[in-house]
Parts: sequence; C-alpha cells; structure tokens
Amino acid sequence: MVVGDVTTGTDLLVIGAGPGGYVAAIRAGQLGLDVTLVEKDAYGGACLNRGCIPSKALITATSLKHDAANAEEMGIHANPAVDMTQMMSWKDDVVDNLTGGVEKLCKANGVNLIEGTAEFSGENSVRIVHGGEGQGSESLDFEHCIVATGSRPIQIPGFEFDGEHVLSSEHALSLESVPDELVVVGAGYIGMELASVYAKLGTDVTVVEMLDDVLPPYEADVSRVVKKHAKDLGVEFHFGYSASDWEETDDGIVVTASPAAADGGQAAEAEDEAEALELEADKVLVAVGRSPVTDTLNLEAAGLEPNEQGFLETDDRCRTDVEHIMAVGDVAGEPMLAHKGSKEGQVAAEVVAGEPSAVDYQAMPAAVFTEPEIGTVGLTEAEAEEQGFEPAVGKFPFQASGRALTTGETDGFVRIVADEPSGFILGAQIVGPEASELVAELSLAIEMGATLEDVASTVHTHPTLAEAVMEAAENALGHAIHTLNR
Amino acid sequence: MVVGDVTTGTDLLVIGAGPGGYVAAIRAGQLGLDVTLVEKDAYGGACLNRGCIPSKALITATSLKHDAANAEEMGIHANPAVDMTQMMSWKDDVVDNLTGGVEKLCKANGVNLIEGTAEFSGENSVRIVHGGEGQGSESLDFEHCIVATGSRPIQIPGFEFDGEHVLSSEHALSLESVPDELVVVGAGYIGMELASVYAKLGTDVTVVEMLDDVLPPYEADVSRVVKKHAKDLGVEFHFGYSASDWEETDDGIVVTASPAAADGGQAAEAEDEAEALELEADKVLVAVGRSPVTDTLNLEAAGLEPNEQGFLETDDRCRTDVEHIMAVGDVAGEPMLAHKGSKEGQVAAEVVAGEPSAVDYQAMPAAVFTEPEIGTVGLTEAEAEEQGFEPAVGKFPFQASGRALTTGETDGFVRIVADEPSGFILGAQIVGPEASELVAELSLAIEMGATLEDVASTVHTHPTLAEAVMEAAENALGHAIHTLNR
Amino acid sequence: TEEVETPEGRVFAPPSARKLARELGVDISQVDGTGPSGRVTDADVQAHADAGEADDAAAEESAEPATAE
Ligand SMILES: Cc1cc2nc3c(=O)[nH]c(=O)nc-3n(C[C@H](O)[C@H](O)[C@H](O)COP(=O)(O)OP(=O)(O)OC[C@H]3O[C@@H](n4cnc5c(N)ncnc54)[C@H](O)[C@@H]3O)c2cc1C
Ligand SMILES: Cc1cc2nc3c(=O)[nH]c(=O)nc-3n(C[C@H](O)[C@H](O)[C@H](O)COP(=O)(O)OP(=O)(O)OC[C@H]3O[C@@H](n4cnc5c(N)ncnc54)[C@H](O)[C@@H]3O)c2cc1C
Repeated sequence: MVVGDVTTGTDLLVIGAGPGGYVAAIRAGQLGLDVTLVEKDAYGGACLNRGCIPSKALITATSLKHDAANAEEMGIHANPAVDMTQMMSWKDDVVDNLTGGVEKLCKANGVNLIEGTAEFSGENSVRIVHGGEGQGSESLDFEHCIVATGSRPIQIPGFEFDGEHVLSSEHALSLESVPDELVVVGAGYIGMELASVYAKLGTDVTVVEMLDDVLPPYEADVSRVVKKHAKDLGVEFHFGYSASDWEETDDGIVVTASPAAADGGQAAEAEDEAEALELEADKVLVAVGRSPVTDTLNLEAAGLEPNEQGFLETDDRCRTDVEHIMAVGDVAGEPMLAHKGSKEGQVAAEVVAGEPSAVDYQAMPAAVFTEPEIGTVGLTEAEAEEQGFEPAVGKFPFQASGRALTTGETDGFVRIVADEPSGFILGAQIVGPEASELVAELSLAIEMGATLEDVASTVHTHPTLAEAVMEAAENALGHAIHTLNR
Repeated sequence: MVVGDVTTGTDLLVIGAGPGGYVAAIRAGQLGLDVTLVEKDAYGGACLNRGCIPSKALITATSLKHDAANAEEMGIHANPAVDMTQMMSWKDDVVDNLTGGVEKLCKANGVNLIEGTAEFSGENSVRIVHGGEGQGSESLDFEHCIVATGSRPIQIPGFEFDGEHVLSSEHALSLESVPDELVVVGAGYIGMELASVYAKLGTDVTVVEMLDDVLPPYEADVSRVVKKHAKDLGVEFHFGYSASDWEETDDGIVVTASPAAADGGQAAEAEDEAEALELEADKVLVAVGRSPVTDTLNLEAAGLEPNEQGFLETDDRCRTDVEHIMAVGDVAGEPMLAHKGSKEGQVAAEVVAGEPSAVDYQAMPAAVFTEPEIGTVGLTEAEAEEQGFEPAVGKFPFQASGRALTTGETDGFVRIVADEPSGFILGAQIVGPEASELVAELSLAIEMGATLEDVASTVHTHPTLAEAVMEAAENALGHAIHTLNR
Repeated sequence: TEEVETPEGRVFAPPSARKLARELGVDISQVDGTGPSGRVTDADVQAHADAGEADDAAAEESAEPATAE
C-alpha cells in the first residue's frame, strides 16, 4: 500500500528519539506544546538500544560471573558457566522494557509519534519517509524543530562493519557465542568496557590503541587503575599501533596493526622499530569513536551547515544559526554522553515553550563502567590552574575505606579539587567501586557552590564508600581522620 | 609482675577507642592537644570488631554467593559452595586490617595509647586497670575527659549469651559452621541484617518480633520492601511474639515464644489466641537492642549520673553536666550509629581545643544493609507536617531506572520530602540498591539548604541509580521525565 | 530574593555559614538570608556581624552560643 504525501503541521518537531530527542519531546508535552517526534529506527536511540543500557547489562552479568569465580578468598567456591543465548536475551528484555517505557511515556505526555526518516525540505518543513518497502512518505510543517539525530560509530579504512568478522560496538553487544580471541581497536571508554566484558567471559582480548595509553582524556593516575585491572583480566595492550588491515584465515582472521605515525609514535618505536603486528583472532571490534549523524538530513534545505567536525553548533539555548531550529545530544557536540543530551533536550523544550532556560550547568559528570569504574566532574587540578585558580587538592584511597574493604574492592581513590582561597569545590576524579554513583554528590556540591568545609561537615553514613568523598574534602583541609594529611 | 600505681597526667583523656573515641583522639592530636586514649579491649570498638565492619563483610560474601546462585535468568549458572572457615578468616582479615589502621593513625597523630579499663577516681582522675592477671593499674589525671564507652547487646531474661546456643550479634558474626535452623529474636536492623546473612547461606531462619512489623522505626512502605525480600529468601516471621524461654533438646534447642503483652498484642491474637510457639532450632540469636556502657565507670566519683535510659546527657558541644567531661557515641544517646559517634568525637575534640564547634548538623543519615538497602536522612513526610512544614513529596521507583534494570535489582524507590513554599529539601527515604550510598547526595542537599530545583537541575550521570534522586526531585516539582507525575 | 517563612525557626544555611556564625559569635537564627528562598549565606552572616558590632543587644544575644575566647 502506497500512502500519498499528506502535509500536516506541528508546533514542535523533534527528529530522533534518543535520550536527547525523547526527553525534549516529553518535556515539551509537559509544557503543553503540540509536539511530534519522528524516529526512524527504535525508541531510546543509541543509548537504550545499542549503547549505555545493553553495555551496562552485560557488564553486570559478566562481572557477577567473574566475581563469583574469583571469590575463594571470601570462602565462595563457584565455577560459573555462561549461557550466552540466555544472557543476550536477558539483556534484550532489559532493553525492550526500557524502550517500551519510553514509548509509553511519550504517549502519556501527549507526544505524537511518527515512525520514519525525516529530512528537511525547507526552513519549516520536513519530508518523512516511512520505513519498509512502499510505506510511502509524508510532509510535515513545523514552527520549531529540535534535531536530535545522534551519532554513529566511525569506520576505519579497510574495516567495514560486517557483524561477522568486523564488529561495531552494536554487534559486540549481541554476539551469539563467546569468541576465543578478540582484537579491540581503540582503548576509549567503549573499547575498554567491551574489552572487559569479553575478558570476563574468558575471551583472550588484545587491545590496539594508536595513542600511548588507555582512556586518553583521563589523568594518568586514574586510567592506570583501570589498565592494571584490565591486564589482571588478561587483556593485552599494544599502544602506538593502528589497525591497518585484516584478512580471513582458515580458522578466523588476522589483523595487521602498524606503528602509528603521529602521537603514539614513540611508544611504537620503543616496542620495536616500525614492525607491524599480526594479531590472530576470531573477530575484531572497532571502537575508535563516533561521528554525528547529519548527512541524511538534507541540512541545506533548512539553511543549516555542520561545522568541520560534523556537529551542529548551538548557543546556550540549544539554538543553531537558524533560530527556530535547535540541536541537542551527540549531533550538537561533545561530550557525546546521554545525560548531556537529555539536559539539552530539556532546555531546548523549555526554550521553545518560552521559558528562560539555558544550558548553564557548572558541571557535566562523566562515567566509565570499567573495573573499577571512573566518575569525574568539573575541573582537574591542571585545568583549575590553567583557569587561574589556586587549587587545593584532597585525596582519599579506597584502601583506607572500611566499606571498600568489606566489599573486597579497594583499588582507586577519590580526589577533590577546590579553590584554595575560597574553598569552593571545582572538580572531582573518582576511580574505584561505584565511582559512577559517588560522583553525584560532587556534582551537586559544584552546582550548589559548596566548599570543602561544607562537604567535610556533612555527616556521611558509616560504613559507605561515600565517606571517601568526605575524607577527601577533609584531606584537602588538612584534617582527614582515616588517612595521613600530607 | 605487679606494676605499682604511678600517677601521670594528660590534657585530654579519651575512654574507649570505638568510632566515637578514636576519632576524638585523632582529631585532638591534630589540634595539638596532649591526648591519651584508653581502650580495654580492641581498637575500633564495637563497630570495627563486632558490628558495622564484620557484618558488612559477611553481607558482601553471602550476597555474592546468593546472587551467583540465582542468576540463571542472566545466563549464569553456578552452584557456589561455601567454606565457612575461609569466609570467617577473610572477614577477620578485613577487621584486623582496619583495627591495625586505627592504631597506626592514632600513633601518627600523636595519641598516647594505653590498654586497660578506666574508672573514675575523682573529677579529674581515673584509675586504669590493665588487662590480664596481675598486670597492675595506674592512675591518670586529666584536664578534660571524653567518655566514649559505647554500648553492649541487651540480654533478655532466660537467654544468657553463651555463644553456643544463645548468640549475641558478636557470636553470630563468628560462627564456625552454617546452622541448619536459626531463630532470630528481634527484627531491628541488626536482626534483619543477620537473618539475611544466614538465609543466604542456606539456614532456615525464623524471626520472632514483639511488635507487628520489621524495622519499627521505618515507614511501612520502606520496611515492606525489605520484609518481602526476606520472605523470598525463606525467612519466616512471627510478629507479636516475644521469646520467653529455651531449652536444649537431643539435636539442638527449642525456643518458646509467647504472645507479646503490649503493642504487638493484636497481631498475636490475630494469629492464634494466646498460643505459645515452640520453635526448633540449632541456635537462637538475640538482637533486641543495645544499652549504653556506664556501669563500670564509677561515674559517681566524677559527679556524673546517667539518665533513666542509662545515657550520659550532653549539650550541643558534647559536654555533660560536669563541664570538663564530655560524652560521645552510643553512650551519649540515640541514634546509636557509628557516624553519629564520629561526628560527636570530632566536635568534642574541637571544643576541648577551644574551637567554636557544635553538633549542629541538620541531617543525620542512617542505613540498613539488608536486601535491598535502606538509606534515610532528615524528615519523613509525617515529621515534616508535625513540624509545621507543608510537605511536597516526590518519588521515583527503581523499576523505572535504567541502571537498576541493568543490575537486575529494581525493587524500592527514592522519596524526597521538601517544604512546598520554599522548595527546601527536608528529608529522604530510599529503599533499593545502593541506598546507603545514594543518601549521601541528599544529606549534602539538606546541609546546603538545597531546593528541589537545585537537585533537579544538577546533571546526573546516565545510567546511574543516582538519576533516581534527580527524578524524585523532578517528580515533586511535577515534571519528572521517566515517571508519570501524579 | 523571595523569602519564605519556615516553621520552628529552622535555618537553612550551609555548614560553612554556620561555622562562620559560630566564629563571629552570631546567632544564625537572627540572620536574614538573601540566598534562594531565603537561604543564609556566608555574606549574610558577615553582614549581620558587621552591623551587630554597633548594636549591644544583638552582640550580647549572639555571644551566648560561642565559647569564651
Ligand atoms: C556502546 C556504547 C556505550 C555507551 N555508554 C554510555 C554511557 O554509559 N553513558 C552515556 O552517557 N553515554 C553512553 N553512550 C553514548 C550515548 O549512547 C549517546 O551519547 C546518546 O545515545 C546520544 O543521544 P542522542 O539522543 O543525541 O542520539 P542517539 O541516541 O544516537 O539517538 C538518535 C536517534 O535519532 C534517530 N535518527 C537519526 N536520524 C534520523 C532521521 N533523519 N529521522 C528520524 N530519526 C533519525 C536514530 O535512529 C536514533 O534513534 C554509549 C554509546 C555506545 C555506543
Ligand atoms: C552487628 C552490628 C552492626 C552494626 N552496624 C552498623 C552500621 O552498619 N552502621 C552504623 O553506623 N552503626 C552500626 N552499628 C552500631 C555501631 O557499632 C555503634 O554505633 C558504634 O560502634 C558506637 O561507637 P562508640 O565509639 O560509641 O562505641 P563502641 O564502638 O561500642 O566502642 C566503645 C569502646 O569503649 C571500650 N570501653 C568501654 N568501657 C571502657 C572502659 N571503662 N575503659 C576502657 N575502654 C572501655 C570498649 O571496649 C569499646 O572498644 C552496628 C552494631 C552492631 C552490633
């Protein structure tokens, strides 16, 4: 059945139902706007369907398996077996539960849902092509539009994703069996999270990274803790190499990694003069970053142009150069994180509704769900100095935390960076158990303009990991109780 | 060798090295005071040796065993076996590590340590009896004294702790083998934590409680979640009964529980008119509360007298009626929690050092480490109303949390209580995964005078459980994204 | 800044402002808050102390909770 081109109208059109777009649409609905949300694929976007959620589900399951298998010291003897089909279908159930929830929440908040791919046909109109052969298309006029088309994994030359030998993160989240050997290209957070998932499942994992360390944006003492744990899990690293080629062999593939030209050059030289590596494996996962999705939107028709990196540039109200068109989430720039997109989505919806909202967050937290986790927010010591602050820094190692000892996870630390003269908290770096949760208190501290004194004087429940936050603040003030104040 | 009575002096004497006393001593040392800490038993007090720490260690280990054994749905098949000796020795190592740390920290901060039992011999002196036969005693003069003698488990008539059949919590934390059947008397937090430890180890646990619910101080919708989980673990409850007698049988013991006269009366009647219960078991754990330790101090010599409940009453600077003698921790009153004692210890030391410190925290958090955990701080809705506030309440169920779904633990909720007109956050009740950690952000919020808006506008990392805190604040404001705003 | 009456004389102020009040001998419940919803800030406490120096009655009242120094 071919459906003809019918033109209808909406106050606010949101393109893309990821955490940027669906949050914008729900918030707009709450504010009484006539809002339409177009999604070409699945509600929840990358985050719910092939990102945050499935990765965290697999991290939980594989960590439980790994922890149970390594708890002899605690008096627990187990030899857990893994049923991959079951694990994947549990993960799929979690995803379905949440994406179903998003759809329901949209409807409950009065959002009109359209399935299809939108592209601009003018400054105030889109054409929506419905999925599936012969499903036709429609035109839609809008007063305001929020572009929330997200991002997709970057492909590298010679490594086209085929889901069989060359995997994207999406593929790696849906394998039907545990590979014996896996090469991971890229030691960013996605590569490191998935490397540890498969290492915990028993796969021999080899990571190839162009630069000379894991998790490049993080400080060396933070990433070192994660690297050590990965090595303990048996992950092998080759820094200063980039994957240049692969071919199929009788029983798998062989990936060629060549010394990286640029930054990582020294590391490669140190290892072996310009020698390429031949890495045998069953599969190779390429996780070298993500790029914004703008190419399928026919942006010119709306008078829009992405910047050099492909992002749509926005002001603090999420407006693009074309004032009634806004952009949020991954397509609107770094950091490409779900909660950044959701925050922008809320702000964009409020701006459309005429509220004086702006993206004026003081602190954008970030987490990595490796073993152990990383949670950071605000400024590092170096950044604080650069910005002209006189940083006072306090640190507390989980080794000295009663709660950490009772869970057997004592690697890592909480570090708080503050402005010495005023005491205001500027940032925090946490690596250790529940780091992703612990950072929440420090995000609030920064948003509230809290001082070291404020966090240090707040009573923290014993025994909790959160006490480490209090102790780090006390340490910065020179009077921690459970660590020496040096 | 008998050592004669030598009199020496100290500026500040601290009696008892639990979390109240050792923190006071360390803080006093940091402030340059000449401080002496007397402990009769073990550094770290009840908390480190037979309370918080060993209980949490066993909760970790038994939960890992239980989770691994029940993860088929996630695709993990394990049949973990427990080696109790190993589990207990791991737990002992954790304790030793921490108590050793306390001793080192005291020394590093210049605290003089004396092993022995102190009792007052005057307003400014104690006699210290050293442990062990013929170890002698000494006298010590002090300018200031902080009493931090803590508490001990209450015994009930007919149930004298023998460590064999009748256990205190201390005994229950050191069993050499897993009992087949255990009766737990008292459904307070200690009873409930230990009931779940043994239920997870496979023991048939029966809880007898005088009142008509578990965890009496908590609201019904909070304790209900914990009770449901305990029942799922196979724990049987008898409410409205009190343990009246026990006797040894051929293969264990039989505990008699009689309908409780007072409060719980109705519940008992409902079950069966005045019928006593005969409960067969291997052991009975009595966990009906703790009472302050003041009887061995010869308080009269110092001019002190405990109040009716046995506590030493103090003002907001931790001073007793005798101004230069202070009291902190369990001996100074409810809530009998480690972090409350540590806070008072810090304040008391600072007051002795002449600082203008006071116990003026707005919020004292509390946690219960059951499955799932409870974390609370500040006022409940009912308390807020009583105090004349107009409460605005927001709630978020973990069932709607992406992070909770990815961990498979979705029972419970975050509730935030605020003052409607001003938006100030007054309290929070959390029951669910990591509740003990999540409450930290809300403690800081209350201390800072944060509003619902402040917490709602703070970006929370996705996917984390802490997002539930943000959503509960948004719900109170009527605009949560991931739950309906009713 | 809107100011809202709160019951039982409860004061909403961060620990740092409470500490400053004790240091300056100021009774924080007497301080007018200028923060959001009437939250008491460090500056409010300081301003109250500066103004209170001239005012004997206020000084006496606020000296009570401080330690003799
Ligand atoms: C493996 C992995 C793990 C991750 N883990 C985390 C994490 O733990 N925490 C975190 O914060 N972030 C994480 N991320 C990043 C996170 O997924 C993204 O930041 C987030 O999804 C961005 O949201 P968005 O709404 O901007 O875009 P997306 O989620 O990418 O959604 C965009 C949506 O738009 C739709 N769309 C695109 N073009 C059109 C069109 N023309 N018409 C109609 N619909 C269209 C797409 O189908 C898609 O559904 C992870 C990513 C990956 C890949
Ligand atoms: C099983 C269990 C679990 C618990 N879990 C938690 C929890 O998770 N979180 C929490 O906050 N609280 C918990 N508690 C409570 C916590 O242990 C107490 O609140 C805390 O220990 C009180 O500290 P304190 O310093 O006042 O006294 P204590 O820790 O009791 O220390 C008092 C010390 O004084 C010594 N002493 C007594 N008399 C003398 C004397 N005359 N001379 C010299 N020394 C003396 C004792 O030997 C002891 O070491 C738990 C308690 C138990 C029993």
